[in-house]
Amino acid sequence: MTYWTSEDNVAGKPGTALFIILPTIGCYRFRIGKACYMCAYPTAAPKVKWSQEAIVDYVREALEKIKGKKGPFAVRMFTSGSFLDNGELKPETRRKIFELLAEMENVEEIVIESRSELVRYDAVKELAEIVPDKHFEVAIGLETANDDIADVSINKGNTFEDFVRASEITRKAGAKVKTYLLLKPIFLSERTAIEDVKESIIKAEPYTDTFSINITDIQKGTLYERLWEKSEYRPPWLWSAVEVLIWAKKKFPNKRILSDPVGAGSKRGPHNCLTDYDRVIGRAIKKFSATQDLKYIENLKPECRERWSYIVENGLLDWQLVMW
Amino acid sequence: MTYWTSEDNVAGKPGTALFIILPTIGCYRFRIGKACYMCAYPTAAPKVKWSQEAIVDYVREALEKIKGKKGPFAVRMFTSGSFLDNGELKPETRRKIFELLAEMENVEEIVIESRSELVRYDAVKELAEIVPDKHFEVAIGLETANDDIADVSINKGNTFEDFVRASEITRKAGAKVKTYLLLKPIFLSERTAIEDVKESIIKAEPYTDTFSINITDIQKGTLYERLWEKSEYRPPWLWSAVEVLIWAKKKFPNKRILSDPVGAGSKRGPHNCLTDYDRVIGRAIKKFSATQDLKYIENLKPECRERWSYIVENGLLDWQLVMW
Amino acid sequence: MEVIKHEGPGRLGLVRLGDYSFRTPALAGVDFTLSPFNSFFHPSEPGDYDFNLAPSIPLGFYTPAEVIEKALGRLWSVNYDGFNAFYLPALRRTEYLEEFFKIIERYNFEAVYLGNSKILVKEYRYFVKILRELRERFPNLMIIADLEPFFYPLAVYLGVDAFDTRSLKLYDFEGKGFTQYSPFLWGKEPNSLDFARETILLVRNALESGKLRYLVENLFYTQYHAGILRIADLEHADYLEKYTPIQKETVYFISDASIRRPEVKRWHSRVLERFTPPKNTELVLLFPCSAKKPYSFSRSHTLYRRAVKEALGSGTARVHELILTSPFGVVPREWEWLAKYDIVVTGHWSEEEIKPAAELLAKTLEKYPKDVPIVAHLDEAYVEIARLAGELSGREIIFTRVENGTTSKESLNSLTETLREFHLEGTKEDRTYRYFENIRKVFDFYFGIGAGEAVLPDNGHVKGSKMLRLFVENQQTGTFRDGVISVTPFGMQRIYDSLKAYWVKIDFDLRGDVFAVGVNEADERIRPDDIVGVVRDETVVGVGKAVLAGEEMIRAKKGVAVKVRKRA
Amino acid sequence: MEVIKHEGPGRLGLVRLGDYSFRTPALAGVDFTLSPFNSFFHPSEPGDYDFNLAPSIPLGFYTPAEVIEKALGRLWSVNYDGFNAFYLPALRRTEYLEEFFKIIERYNFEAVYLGNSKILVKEYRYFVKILRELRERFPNLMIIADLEPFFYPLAVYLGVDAFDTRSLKLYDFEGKGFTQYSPFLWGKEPNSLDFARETILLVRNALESGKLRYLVENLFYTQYHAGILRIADLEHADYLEKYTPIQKETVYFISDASIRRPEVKRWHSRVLERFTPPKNTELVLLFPCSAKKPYSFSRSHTLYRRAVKEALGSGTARVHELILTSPFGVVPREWEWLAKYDIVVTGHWSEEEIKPAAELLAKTLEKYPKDVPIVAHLDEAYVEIARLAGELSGREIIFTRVENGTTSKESLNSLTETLREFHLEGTKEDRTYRYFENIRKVFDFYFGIGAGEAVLPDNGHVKGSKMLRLFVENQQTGTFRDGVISVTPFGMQRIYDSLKAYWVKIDFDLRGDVFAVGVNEADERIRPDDIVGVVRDETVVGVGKAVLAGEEMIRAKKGVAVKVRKRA
Repeated sequence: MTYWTSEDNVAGKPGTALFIILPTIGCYRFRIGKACYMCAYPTAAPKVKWSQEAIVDYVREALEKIKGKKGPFAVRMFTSGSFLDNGELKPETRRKIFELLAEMENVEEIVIESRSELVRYDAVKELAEIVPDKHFEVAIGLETANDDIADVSINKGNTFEDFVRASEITRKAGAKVKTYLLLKPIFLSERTAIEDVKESIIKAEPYTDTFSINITDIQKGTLYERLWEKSEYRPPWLWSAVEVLIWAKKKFPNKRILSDPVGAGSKRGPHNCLTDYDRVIGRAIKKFSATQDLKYIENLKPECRERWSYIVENGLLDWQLVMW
Repeated sequence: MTYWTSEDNVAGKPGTALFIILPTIGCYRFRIGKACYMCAYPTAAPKVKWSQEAIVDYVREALEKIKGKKGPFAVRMFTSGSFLDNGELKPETRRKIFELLAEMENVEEIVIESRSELVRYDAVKELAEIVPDKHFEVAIGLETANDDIADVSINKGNTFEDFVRASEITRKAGAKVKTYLLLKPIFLSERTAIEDVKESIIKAEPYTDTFSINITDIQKGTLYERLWEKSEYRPPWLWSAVEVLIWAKKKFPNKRILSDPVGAGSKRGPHNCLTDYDRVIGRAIKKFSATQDLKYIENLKPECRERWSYIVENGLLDWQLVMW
Repeated sequence: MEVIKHEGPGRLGLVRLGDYSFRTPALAGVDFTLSPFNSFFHPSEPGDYDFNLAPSIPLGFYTPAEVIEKALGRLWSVNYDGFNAFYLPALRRTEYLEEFFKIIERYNFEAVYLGNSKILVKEYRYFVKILRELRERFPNLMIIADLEPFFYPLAVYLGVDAFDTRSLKLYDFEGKGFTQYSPFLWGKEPNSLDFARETILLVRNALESGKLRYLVENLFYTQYHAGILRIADLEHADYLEKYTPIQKETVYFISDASIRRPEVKRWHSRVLERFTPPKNTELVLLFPCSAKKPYSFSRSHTLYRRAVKEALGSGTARVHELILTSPFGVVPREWEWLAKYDIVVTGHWSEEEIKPAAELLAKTLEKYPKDVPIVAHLDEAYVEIARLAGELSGREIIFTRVENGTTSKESLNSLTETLREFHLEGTKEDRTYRYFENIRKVFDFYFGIGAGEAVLPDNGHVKGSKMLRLFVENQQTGTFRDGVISVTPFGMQRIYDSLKAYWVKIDFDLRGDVFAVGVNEADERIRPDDIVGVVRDETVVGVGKAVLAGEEMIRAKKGVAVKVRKRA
Repeated sequence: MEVIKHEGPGRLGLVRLGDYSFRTPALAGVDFTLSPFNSFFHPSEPGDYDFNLAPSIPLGFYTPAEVIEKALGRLWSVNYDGFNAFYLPALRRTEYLEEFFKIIERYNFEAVYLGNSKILVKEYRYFVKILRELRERFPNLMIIADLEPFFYPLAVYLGVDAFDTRSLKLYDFEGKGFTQYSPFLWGKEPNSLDFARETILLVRNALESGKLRYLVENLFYTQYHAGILRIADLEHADYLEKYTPIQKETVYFISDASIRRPEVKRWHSRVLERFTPPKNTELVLLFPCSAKKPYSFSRSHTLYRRAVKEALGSGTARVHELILTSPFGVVPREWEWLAKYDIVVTGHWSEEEIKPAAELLAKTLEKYPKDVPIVAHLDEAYVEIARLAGELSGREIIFTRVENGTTSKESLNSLTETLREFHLEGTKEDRTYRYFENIRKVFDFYFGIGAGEAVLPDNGHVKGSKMLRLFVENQQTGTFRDGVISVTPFGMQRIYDSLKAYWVKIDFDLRGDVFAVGVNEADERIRPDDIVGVVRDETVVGVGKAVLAGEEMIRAKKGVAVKVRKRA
């Protein structure tokens, strides 16, 4: 359980985001043995169950970090599950948290996360009404608009239809929709992975205010990790991320296209050839994300790019990348 | 024991040679265990000792083959040893044989063979006087003018000095000298072998009327055969023989330069690449030998010659020619 | 794909694509074109390629059951029209292979792309198992894998027909040049595709000249090579043997893996199953092998023969000789023509050579009546083999006194002295019988016990001196020359009637060769290059040379199964 | 020639010729120039070559004594002025070698051209023997042979430094292109010199990275390769071992020849000669190896440890553990850091692996007092090894009941149950003693029994946690970290005083490195890369790393013998 701040895009402008991991019990899908294949977040949920009051206190403590400081700030709350899941957070708790936020003028953007089937009109509306002049987004893990991938490669338990419904509810309730997409689920070549994100963006765009491209990094104890250990899966190339971001921003200049490449340049995270330059690219992506300015990612040095192009053009699969 | 005729040079002109192998007991060096390393002739000596009369009868029988035929004929008598060795042929027997020859007008050339230390003035003179108007040659196996090779590679038991002495005796006694040289004793590279014959010709030329270049062929039961079997020795290339003959004839146009490449084109005899053309070259050498006309060997097709040149130029040893 | 020639499961093949055809082993991108991987999730239509990969899901080798099942359901839903190549994800859970095989069968694919091959090759057992199942189930399927050139010989030997070359380029990017010693040592010049091309030509070359097994067993580039070959030899010996042609040329035993060659396995089982001692045997003699083959032509065996003759005279015709050797173990004298091999002789015998030889000898000795004495004229490790065999079989073996080698004067004397104790008398009938037996046993080797009797019964005749022609009632049954045989349709009919062996059944009029598609049934004992009888309605209508193994002829649907030599 | 680095008798060398120098292994005609063969019968003067062959007589390998003697007399008469290379005819009658060696010695040749090498290579025994004699007698002599590139790795490994390339051109004339599979398969493009050049670079490369033995043992191109390596391994194991550097990197055992590697021989003899059980041992435990090294870090060994602890508690400090493995045989727990290897695991153990392991185990068990019980927690082939060892040593071994592998619940329970029968009590002293012993044994491995005591006696001290520093009376003797050690001059002095081991004697003031020419005497146990003490007047004046083997330092006249790391 922790919170931190980071330079980021706040309601369209460069600003600072405060990330708060709420110590809830985590995703119910995980608890019933149907977790997403790439996800180990719920294993980070607290061993001891926190009382709802303690959770509110925790948020209060976190907000101290930005209190009175110069904004704009975004507050992004993650729960290793769904903010809108009553099993994780009671409606009362959610309200209290939002009331704390409503008081803070320097907070211009609020993001909560929820699985799509947990998005209910009343719950969203209630919260939206507490923070009427803030940019309030409900982030939904669509991951892909392809239902087959969602099932075979992710075990999402949701369909694109579910997402559309959740998005409509959210908007109708007065909030905005942030859509998470996963760059490179398993059983996809680098090429198909890029294709899949692009198609997903096109399909989800009417229902989306902000896209967040999540680039696979290997979490402990997951199926992704097992395949990765055996060299059957490779996290995506940073070049793929760059390609997707540029394409998306150009295609939909008015949408926010965010991405925080966790673990960029490490074996478990997105990487190119694991040289120092990988980290430079990682930082450039963050910079683009914060500013929405393509210049940060359009003029990168093409280190290792030829190899990537080759792999993408020829549709090589990850096991084909194994070398002696 | 056998006799045969063959086209050959007779006292300088093309003619026919009658070869007679006399059934004597063979070379005394062989009997005392000091045979030349390449030589197995004495193993062909008759198992039963022939009487001296029987030997004369045998010659008489052989001569029937040319009696009354049109010459010119040369009669070349080989004994698997020395004609002048009293242990092989009694003086009386030699005389009888020469008397038979003296009667034959169509015989213009007579050749006998002897180791040099067995060449005695009286013995030669006696025979020379029986055939005063015939070309009478005593053939001496010098093999090489290099005493070290004669010892190490041939086990000859004679030196160049011995040869010179024998030559002087022969000439003084009224006969001519035919000098046998061995092309490629063991422990010589192709290159050294050629060099050795050339040097030997230069050194022996003042004491020689006819050179006969004997090209090594592998005889059964010899040290040569043992080394050859293990690929440590290769009989000389026909190109080497051709090279030596051309050089010798050009250098000493007035000397007879003979060569009968026994087994040419077979593994055990001189050969190039063991193609059919090897036999063509073998026949060309015989033709040159009979006619002394260089045209027969100067215009051969250079089949396999490049390889030979390379081996000679680089002084490769025979074991280096082993291939997979 | 049609099979043209076998060497073990490896084969030279011919693939016909409309008016274009090419030989295998082959390379994608060189010999034929292959579409990129086609994702089920974002599928492509068939394109302008020789082989179009159908949409598939590239499951990992370690994919758990739950996910495999999700994928399988979807793969059954694909419209496979226009696709001729199937991407088969290699799975550790081989129980699911059958499901994929059903798809392949149902849609009649011409090629299979073996997924995860770079992972699979490190899983010795699975690599062999999966390849085998695929190969045996679909003899005409072209199997494509993606492996480095240093795996080509091994992969081809075990059944891969073609290689994808696209991933090789990654080595070029890394600046790793393939060398003869890769993956131990790399060069600096990118050369991947050239190297692959060269290698595949050489592998093809090796197949053509029957040298593939050499390459495989003598060039262990990685521990995976050694491990895979060991698994194949030990756990899939029948798979390798089944497709290994009847040995014609000398086999060179070079590495330790040589003693596990299919030819060795086959020899051992043929001695056990197809050798019976001549009926008039009253004494068994054991001799060591000689470097020269056949042994009879060697100096040592000439000396033994002389010593035996001296001691036993006419009784020699009642002696039977067995020769001990590694790794063939036991060679009955009549089969010495067939034991063509050469082995590294350093004087050091390994346990792995001694034990199997002794076991085979023990079982062979049991074929002789209990009262037939056994005399061994052996030295060194051979003695060890014989002693062990004696123990195993419970038969007493009399050893001659061998000093300074088996061919020394003393040793040969001891052989003669030892044999003098036995008073054997051989008649003229014994000699004729043995003359016939020498010929018969070779037929037994090729077709089973009784085949010799069939082509040369007691009332049969032998004509000729070098090339022997065999007759029964004035009709020729076959020929024999230095262990090389031929059989006439009449001879084959006699073999068929008495043994029911080496037949290929058809039900049409035999005109030219027999194609696989026309084979109804075939004797499963048939190996490539065997002489076989083409049978219709219990009548041998022709004799020919098998191109495929018996089992394979039945499954295969393309290509020639039997090259017919003579029609009845 | 100076030796820069060893891998077995093979070496990387540096040849200095005036201002020109080159590295070996090298090629004549590429790296240096070499005169054509110079015949004694028609000799040439020295020419403008890096190496001028003195006049010689190219006797055949099979030349009889009489002829050799004729030739020898003449060779003594040659004027060798201006010639630096000697053509040595390789002779089957090796009794004459000495005469030739005298000439080489007398005239101080820098290189020897090994005559008849293409014949010799087919004579396994003689090839190794002649090379060895030459190599050991003249460590600074460059040995030139004429062989095909596929022999380069093997020939270099056994001691050849350079190759004549002139005869290779014959392959070009024949249209035979060398391939990675030659001599089995040839290409059509002439490429002999290029191929030779490439190959020699790769061999050099292999030597540099310690991979030469791999190439040799995994690429058996011909039966001669297999035969020669087998002879070298079995009959000249000491020759190979002597120059094999102390193992630093993981050894990969790939082929059957791997189990005859010098490292394996060395390990076996070190267990026999340099391992003593801790004095407080009251129980011996036998465990199987694990794929992960060191074994302690593996899952299985963690489970064993837990079970042992559970049963014996503090008594664990009186247990001593031996791990069984192939091909190292037995690894005492303290040496697990040193047993770095990886092996093909297919589950099939050969007789050649089982027997030596059992023999070593038997001898190791004899090191423990007769009344110390032995408990084995093993399965499969390991059981066989332990049983055999039990028989051989006459020691009773108690086997736990293992089912479904040694790490199954039942098996681990059985281990605990079995151990509970023994009531061992360990004190704090036992624990400290064992902590010291863990360190000492590693020093014993490197320098002999007692070295550990010398650097860490009972009154010694250990400081640090990861990198342990060892002290005696406040003076550091060395360090220890995960089995990697270093020794200070003071520590080396203590080792020298108590063991007289691993010393190199000089009689001059030590400034930089010790050159071979300056070595008076050296411990013959020294191997390349060993830590050695430089001793002057019984005082260790420095500690360094050996470049050459001990014996070689004495004979060699050029190059660095010891790289000095620290002066006293």
